[in-house]
Amino acid sequence: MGEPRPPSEPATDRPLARVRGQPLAEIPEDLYIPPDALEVFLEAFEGPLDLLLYLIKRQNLDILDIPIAEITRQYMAYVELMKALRLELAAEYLVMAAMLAEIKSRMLLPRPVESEDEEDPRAELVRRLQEYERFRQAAERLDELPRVGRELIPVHLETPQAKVVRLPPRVSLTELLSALQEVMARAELHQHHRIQRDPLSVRARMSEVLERLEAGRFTEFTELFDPAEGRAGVVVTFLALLELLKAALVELIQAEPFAPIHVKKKVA
Amino acid sequence: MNNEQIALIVEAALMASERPLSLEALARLFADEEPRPERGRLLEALEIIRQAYDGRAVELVEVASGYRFQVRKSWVPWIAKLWEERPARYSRALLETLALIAYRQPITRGEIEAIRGVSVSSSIIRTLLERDWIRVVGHKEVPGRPALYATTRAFLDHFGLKSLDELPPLPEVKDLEHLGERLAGLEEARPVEVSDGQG
Amino acid sequence: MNNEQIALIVEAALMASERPLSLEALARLFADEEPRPERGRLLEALEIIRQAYDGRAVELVEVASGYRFQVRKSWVPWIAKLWEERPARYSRALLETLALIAYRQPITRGEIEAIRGVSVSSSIIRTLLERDWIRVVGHKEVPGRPALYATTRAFLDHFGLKSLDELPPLPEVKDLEHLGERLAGLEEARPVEVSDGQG
Repeated sequence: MGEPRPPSEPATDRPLARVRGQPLAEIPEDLYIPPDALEVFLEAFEGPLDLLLYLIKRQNLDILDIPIAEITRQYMAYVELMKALRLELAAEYLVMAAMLAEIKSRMLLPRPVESEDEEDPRAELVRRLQEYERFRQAAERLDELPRVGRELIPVHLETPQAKVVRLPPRVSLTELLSALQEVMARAELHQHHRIQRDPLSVRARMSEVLERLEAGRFTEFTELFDPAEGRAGVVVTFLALLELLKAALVELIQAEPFAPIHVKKKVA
Repeated sequence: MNNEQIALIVEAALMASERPLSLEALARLFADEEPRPERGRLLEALEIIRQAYDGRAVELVEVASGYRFQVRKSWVPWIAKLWEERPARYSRALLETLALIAYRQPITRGEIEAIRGVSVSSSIIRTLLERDWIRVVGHKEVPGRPALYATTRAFLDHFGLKSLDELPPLPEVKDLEHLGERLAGLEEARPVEVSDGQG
Repeated sequence: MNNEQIALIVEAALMASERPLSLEALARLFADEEPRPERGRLLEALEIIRQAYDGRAVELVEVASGYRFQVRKSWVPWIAKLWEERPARYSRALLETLALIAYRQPITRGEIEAIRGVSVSSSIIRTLLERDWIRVVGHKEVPGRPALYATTRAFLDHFGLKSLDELPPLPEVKDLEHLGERLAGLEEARPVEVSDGQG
């Protein structure tokens, strides 16, 4: 920016870089690093707040007493340098430059005596710098903590005989039912696969009856009923048998009227 | 540096290393020492360590490429559970198949496919059979004599049910939200950790 | 099963495990025992182990997700030669992001960016997520519903900490309350004070 540099500032003989065609002859006064290391140096900043903190520390300034004009001038010098070195200049640096310029202009403006509650224009910047500084330091301390692979070496011994055992997944009833619900919703889209509301116990009994019937052998009808189950149980078994008959899974055989009825699994 | 110190450094190295360490590798730990402990002292250090771990759960052994600590064989069966892995979960297709077998048993694969509208892979049926959640209860007398599947006692055990009657009736399933509370009760009643291999 | 036996099994498990083992994980080792050793006996076993390793090169420590053996810090420099590569260094950007998440959790990426004054690259967030040091714990109810990040137990384990309380306290740069007075003082020192005639 067009601000005249203080006479005390040292100047070097050869241009350091070219900024908008003009040679940049001076290294910002607190930049005590060889020019060829500049790029690395500038890239080391973690952003505009980091750069500002650096500038403030280099001059041993209390954050609370930042001389805005001086800091702005130096900050802009760095931003110009970054441009000259074609460093990718993040928008954040320019936003910060604008903020500094704004603060500077507000400090120059006369202010009404009355408005004492109006904040010092630097206050917001100071707050942000302090907040950032806390976490910058916290990050440094975090880096100094012992950590695995550096100071902490956990023991993990080999166990040659150990074999990985794969266990089957667990399934909850809710999962099962939500799967069923989905199938039902899908099945209802095509009418002919509507799932009827068969009483479950009948279907379960169908499985049991089938299991009891040995292939090819006759089983006496009455053997399939367990009187201990009571009336309801007998009815369920009977319904199951009817269903099995309907599905042509079993056949009933009666040699003559009133002779014992036999049940047989159908064989092809 | 005395033998005890050498032994502790060797011990630390063997505990930290992912692979066995040879005598040469151990000697390199002391490369900056003056005088460097020679081979004999390293062997003495290893002997000190071996004795120190007498009666502990781990031991120092020598294998082809050097020395290492390992868990004593006698304790390995006790910690076998450390290597148990549970695959994340079953596929939707498997759960749907299982649900249809539970609610429509006995049922053939073709019938499941007709309802689901997609084919049921053999691996799903195999998984369910191996898990002992379903079994073949007969064959349907239609061409091809397809197997009829039904659920097992192990299936009931896994879901904490005494009988199939305890499965919620279909109309309720359609209204899963209202079913939530009832199910919560059922699932809480399940034993915390049932071993999976019910007979 | 007596306490000594329990201690040896626990010792074997901790030595063999890749990650710290919680009391619950240790209890599972004894799932088939009758009676199962309860929490108190496991703690006693851990104490027996701690004492048995007194003076050895490794020690039993407790971290956020459980117990583990690790090489005593005093011996680590001696065995640094085992690793040819130097331990990874973390960039300042990563450490600052991690510090913000650790001290200000749950926090959004936007909030991190506001404090750091620069954008946080996606690769940093991805790295932290992949290392399992941070995770998404929810979404902030503001436009865009940005993810809220928090640190994990694995993060604490990595730094050998039991809980977030053990993190070094967040540095207090300057007393912020003090700021007002100081700024008021500056006010007086400012040049030209022109009344604009409102008084």
